[in-house]
Amino acid sequence: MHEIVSSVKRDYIADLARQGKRIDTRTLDQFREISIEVGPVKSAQGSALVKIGKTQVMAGVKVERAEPFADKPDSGMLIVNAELLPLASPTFEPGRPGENAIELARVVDRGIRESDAIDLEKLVIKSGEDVWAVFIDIYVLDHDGNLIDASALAAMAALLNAKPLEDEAWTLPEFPIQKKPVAVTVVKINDRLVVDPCVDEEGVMDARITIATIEDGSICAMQKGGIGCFSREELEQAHELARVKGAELRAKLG
Amino acid sequence: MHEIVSSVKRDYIADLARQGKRIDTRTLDQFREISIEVGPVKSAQGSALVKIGKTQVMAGVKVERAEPFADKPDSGMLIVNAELLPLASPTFEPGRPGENAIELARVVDRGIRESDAIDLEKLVIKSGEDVWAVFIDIYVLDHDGNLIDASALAAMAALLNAKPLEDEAWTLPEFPIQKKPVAVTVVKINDRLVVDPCVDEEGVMDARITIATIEDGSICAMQKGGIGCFSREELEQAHELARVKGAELRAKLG
Amino acid sequence: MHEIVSSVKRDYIADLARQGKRIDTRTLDQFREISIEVGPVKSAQGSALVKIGKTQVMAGVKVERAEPFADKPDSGMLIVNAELLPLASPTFEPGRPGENAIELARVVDRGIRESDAIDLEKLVIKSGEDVWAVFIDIYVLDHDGNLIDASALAAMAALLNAKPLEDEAWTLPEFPIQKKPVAVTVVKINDRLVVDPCVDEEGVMDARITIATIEDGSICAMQKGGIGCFSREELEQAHELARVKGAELRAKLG
Amino acid sequence: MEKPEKLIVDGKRLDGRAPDELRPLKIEAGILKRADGSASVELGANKVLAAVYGPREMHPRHLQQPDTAVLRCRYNMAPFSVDERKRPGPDRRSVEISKVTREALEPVLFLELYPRSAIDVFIEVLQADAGTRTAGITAATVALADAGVPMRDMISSVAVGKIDDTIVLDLTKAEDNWGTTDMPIAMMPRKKLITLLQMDGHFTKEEFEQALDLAFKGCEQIYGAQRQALREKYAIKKGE
Amino acid sequence: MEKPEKLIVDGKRLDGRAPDELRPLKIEAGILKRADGSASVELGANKVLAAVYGPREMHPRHLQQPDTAVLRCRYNMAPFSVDERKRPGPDRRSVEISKVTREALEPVLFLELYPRSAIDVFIEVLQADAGTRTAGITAATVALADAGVPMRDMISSVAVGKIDDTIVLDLTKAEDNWGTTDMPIAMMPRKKLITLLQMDGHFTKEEFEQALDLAFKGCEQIYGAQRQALREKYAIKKGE
Amino acid sequence: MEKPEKLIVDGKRLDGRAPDELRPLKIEAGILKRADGSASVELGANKVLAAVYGPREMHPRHLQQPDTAVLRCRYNMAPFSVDERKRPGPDRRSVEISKVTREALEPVLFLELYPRSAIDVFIEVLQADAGTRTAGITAATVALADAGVPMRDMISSVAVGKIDDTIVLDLTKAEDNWGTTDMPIAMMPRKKLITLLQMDGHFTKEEFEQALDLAFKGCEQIYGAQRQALREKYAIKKGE
Repeated sequence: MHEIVSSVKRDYIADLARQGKRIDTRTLDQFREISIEVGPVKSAQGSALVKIGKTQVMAGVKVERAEPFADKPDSGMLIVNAELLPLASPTFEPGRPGENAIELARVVDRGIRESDAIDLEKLVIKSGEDVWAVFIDIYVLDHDGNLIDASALAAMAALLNAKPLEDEAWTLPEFPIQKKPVAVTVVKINDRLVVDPCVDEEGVMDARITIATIEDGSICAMQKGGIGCFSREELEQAHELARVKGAELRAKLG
Repeated sequence: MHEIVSSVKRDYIADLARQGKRIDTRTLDQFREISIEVGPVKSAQGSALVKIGKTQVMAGVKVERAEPFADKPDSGMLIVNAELLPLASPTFEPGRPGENAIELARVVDRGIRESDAIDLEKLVIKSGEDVWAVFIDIYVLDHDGNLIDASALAAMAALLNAKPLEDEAWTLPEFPIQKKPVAVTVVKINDRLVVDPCVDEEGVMDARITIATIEDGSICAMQKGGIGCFSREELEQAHELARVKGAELRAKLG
Repeated sequence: MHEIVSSVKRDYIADLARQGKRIDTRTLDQFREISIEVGPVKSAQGSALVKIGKTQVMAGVKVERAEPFADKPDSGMLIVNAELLPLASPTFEPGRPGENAIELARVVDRGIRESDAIDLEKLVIKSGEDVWAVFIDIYVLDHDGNLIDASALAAMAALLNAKPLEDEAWTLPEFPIQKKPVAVTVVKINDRLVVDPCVDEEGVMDARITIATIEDGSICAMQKGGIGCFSREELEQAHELARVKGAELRAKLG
Repeated sequence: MEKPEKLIVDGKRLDGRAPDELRPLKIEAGILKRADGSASVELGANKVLAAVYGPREMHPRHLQQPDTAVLRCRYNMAPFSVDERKRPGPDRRSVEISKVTREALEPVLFLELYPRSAIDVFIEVLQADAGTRTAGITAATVALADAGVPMRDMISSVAVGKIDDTIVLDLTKAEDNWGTTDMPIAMMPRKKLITLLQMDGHFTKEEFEQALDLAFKGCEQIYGAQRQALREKYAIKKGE
Repeated sequence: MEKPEKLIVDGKRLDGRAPDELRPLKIEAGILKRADGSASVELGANKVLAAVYGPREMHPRHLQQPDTAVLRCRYNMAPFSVDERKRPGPDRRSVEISKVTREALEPVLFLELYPRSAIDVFIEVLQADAGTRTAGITAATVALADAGVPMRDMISSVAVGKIDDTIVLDLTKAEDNWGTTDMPIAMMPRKKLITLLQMDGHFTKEEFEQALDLAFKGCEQIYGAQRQALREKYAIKKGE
Repeated sequence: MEKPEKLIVDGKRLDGRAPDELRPLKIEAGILKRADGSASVELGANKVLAAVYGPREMHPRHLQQPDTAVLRCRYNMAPFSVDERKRPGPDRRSVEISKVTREALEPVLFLELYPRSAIDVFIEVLQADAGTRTAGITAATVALADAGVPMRDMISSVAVGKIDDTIVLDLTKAEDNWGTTDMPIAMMPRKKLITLLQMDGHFTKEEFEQALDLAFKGCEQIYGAQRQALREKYAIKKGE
């Protein structure tokens, strides 16, 4: 997912970071402009198009009847899938999801699942036999960095946009959403912590940590990535950034 | 599907075409010798081996019980599959069907499906639950050009050869065949329209158009292929060729 | 499965064979030290770790309910799968089983199946609807030659170790094992027949023949491999070796 | 949705259009940052994106052609673009559409200018309501122009068909499902040369000719919208 | 079909053959235009084709061997060749048969003559009635000869087995299903060297030796038919 | 197994451990002949093997990097390692674990020393009881050392979590299933730098800090056992 950056630009970005600056004049703890368009796709039960700067991610929610897992007879199902579409970046290739797309989907999945964002128990039609399966398909359209935060935001916005099904087995008045988890990814560049990296910053970073939080600032999921490492103090700073920035992102969900 | 032809041969074939001639002395609107052997494979419900010149294509029909598509509860199923076997050409490779094999199968499928050649409604055992699925497997054994016409002819001959199943759920006295669609492919070489191209002619052609017709000469399916283009007049000429030549091919089906 | 051996070592091994000797001082009809650890894996119904010299193969038995094959309504099912794990040899690559892994699994399968080692008829819960499927997974951990014999031995030891399921549908007091087939592989090196080849000997051999026998010395399965050939006399000698050595191996099963 | 008794009542189609009328059409060029060229097409309820990468070095290398670029096209539908969720990944239909799309576009490209290169066209259907392959070709052409790939002519594409024995332009999904005939077509609008033609259903000779008439007319309109989209992109750029 | 009480009655098998009798056998060489060599074998109800391409340049290149050609074999069954339609594509059985087929043929080839090359053998089963792998090897050998690939000897192949405690030649599917033992074998008919041997079922030492006797006899007949097919092809060619 | 009412009773967990207590741990180095380095880890009911091949020539070649070695990791579970047989082959979970394992190990390696090479780490879970990814990383590190691959520091790995509102070390499967939070972690034990961190469940800020405390303590113990295993291997070798 991390693209090659020329060594001149690499040094430039790293030097800026040391000075607390960035190539697009943001501060280290500043997100790019964020927009959320809800409901752009009518063929989905719910959908959203999220832009963070030039990064564009669409998410669509579809609901289907399914047999529940044997060990979870009284729970609906959540399936998150992500596609790094080849139109989104010269480095994405057609074909089955690779490890980056799988990790992206699984990190978004865990944020939603572990916070109980969806009340899956309400999605049971008949215990052990028939439940609703909620598919969230994440479609990365333009990759200018920070895909995890954009994808998590798009997924949550699409869920909040989701309308009850027109199906006689669907008896809920609305989609049973009970939490709004939000993911914030913090990257480490030249020993400085930076939020919302653009694609060039990702090419320079040592490591990243994604922290998903819920309304009260507590953590529901984390994922470290990249081939660098974090000290304990850095992790604690990252959590603080995730708490503060997460609240900003959550406010955009309405 | 189109093989590389040396530039000398390419020029020779193109020059001949301009003069209305062909490398095997045929006229532009003349097919090679056609033979249809019906029933060569006893393990199939119906089968046929079609030869057009040196091109050999076998088709086999198998029938199995299946659950109908949810949106077509009162219809049997038609599945056409084509294999460009690696023994048929030095350019065919083992493995899953590529785009040429898939296109071949889908063009044959459309000719049969869209003409209602099989009365699929008669293949219902129990509405919405249990129907007959008709598999037509097209097996290309020797590729000397014009595989679409040979395959469509083999598929239709195999269907006409198909015998009722020995199964208590099969209540029809015979296979419900009601039309005989036939495909004719016209290729454009050096601005001349030519039927039944051999493999070298295919290597030289600009584009091809396949037109499937039924008994009354009306069209049930078309497919343009190749990286050239057709003018409107050429399409109309091609349709006339398809009508006339299609009647000749249909006569061979008996 | 056969690895490249330097030409010096190749000549050395071949010369030794002609003199009736081997690189590790064994006689031509001598196995390396054999150990069988039963029950190393508690998550399996039965398991075994077999070492023949430095070769290590683990086998695990799992039992699941399944629908029987349509043509065998009154028989449980046996499924043998083998993985040539990439940790076992520099020549093994991750990915789906290749022809060597498939052949290994199928040869072990035939020895067990054709000797009726498992009384599959006892594994029927309800005729035509519900039977027990016995999965034997062969896991090659360290490849120092003679994988077939080690795998067959591990599979049989795991079956003998298998405990009745804790499931109300499982009514047998014990696993219905009724025979102990054992495979012995004989390779031909420089026209001499040799048992239990190490990996270097396999790299030098002309051909191999695996002969699985049961208690009375009769044959239940055979498989020739490699690109050499055997004379009739060699086959008969190989059978005699398989009978004698097979009895030794079977004694280790207890 | 049940099949309606008639698809055309008083000369109007289910959505109120005349037989020779296109659905509302919106084309935008240059909508993606990373792609070398891009475009979106909205045609009625269809939403389609196209992106172009290249000419760029061909990978894997053994597919390089010493005397020409290779055009590669991928048509793909989003799982949420249709009523029943579509499993991700290519199916037989999308493999065929990718092939005919490539053959529809290639005649206007000068591939011989870029030996050993690849030109990649990626088409994504976000919302589908019949006509996605033609909308994809229309979008891909604008994306190719946006990428600065030289072309002999544009390619404009639309479907025509037959419903209730009437030849109509630009079928909706309902019309495609319950109608008789669907004929997607693509052409060079200036030279009037046809580069894509598929058809299934039933046409007499006369109907086929009527359908071609209507297709030429429809592609003319598509062509106008393509040019307009590129002009707007260019004007904005100049004004920036 | 129900299992019959006996598979041999009055010394005759279900299809009337004696225990040591082959099914009707027909071999034709050179039946395909495009292949470098080809052959068909009909043995009872089996219909098998084999084609040879090569020696030709090996693709992909990283599989080239600097000092030898590589023999590649693919055994494949048509979906319609068996009672229940077989899904296209290789399964575990066909992968194994492809492997032992290659190992059965390779001992008679001079692969070292064609470094960096591939010799491809494709076997297609059009109709199956037990014995398809041996019929495939028999056909492939004729196809190799037809392609002009130099060989040390032919390879002739047939199955033997045990039904009703009798050793028999060339089992049908019914005999294979209800019999005790099946042993496909392939050999160089002149040198009497065995290049393929598989067996499943039950053989005592004595039965194994009897089975080998019968296999040698059967392969002798196969060999005669292979030579005859090549002679006919050659004679026709000369007469053309 | 039914969910128990409580996972901690009188300060003891279901298996009798204190909250900050590791399961019985056994590490062995150099247990495989063919691998360049290998190790086994038994942690409670987990049994995990790791093998290292390399630095060796990278295949396929187009993946070679001119200025560095490439580390490749594969985490895989045996079909018989879990209660319900696992289908062989990678699933999404194992693909993700393979990725984070690679990212956990790579920070201590000097890959730039071996341009164009590959270092392959294969982890096989033979028996699973929660904590297999951390046991795999712990084993892989010992296997890398056994292979003689130079390292800046070791990597020691363990999981911490929350059950019954208590922060605990090294969760069992029962604790993972019925507990609230699982946080696998890996670190350089000398430099106290974290190279793997995943978490799902629920942590307040204070709980997160407590969990980190416990993780540092647990990794210290793991580190001791890793060094001990290598010392034993080395001592035996010297004594041989």
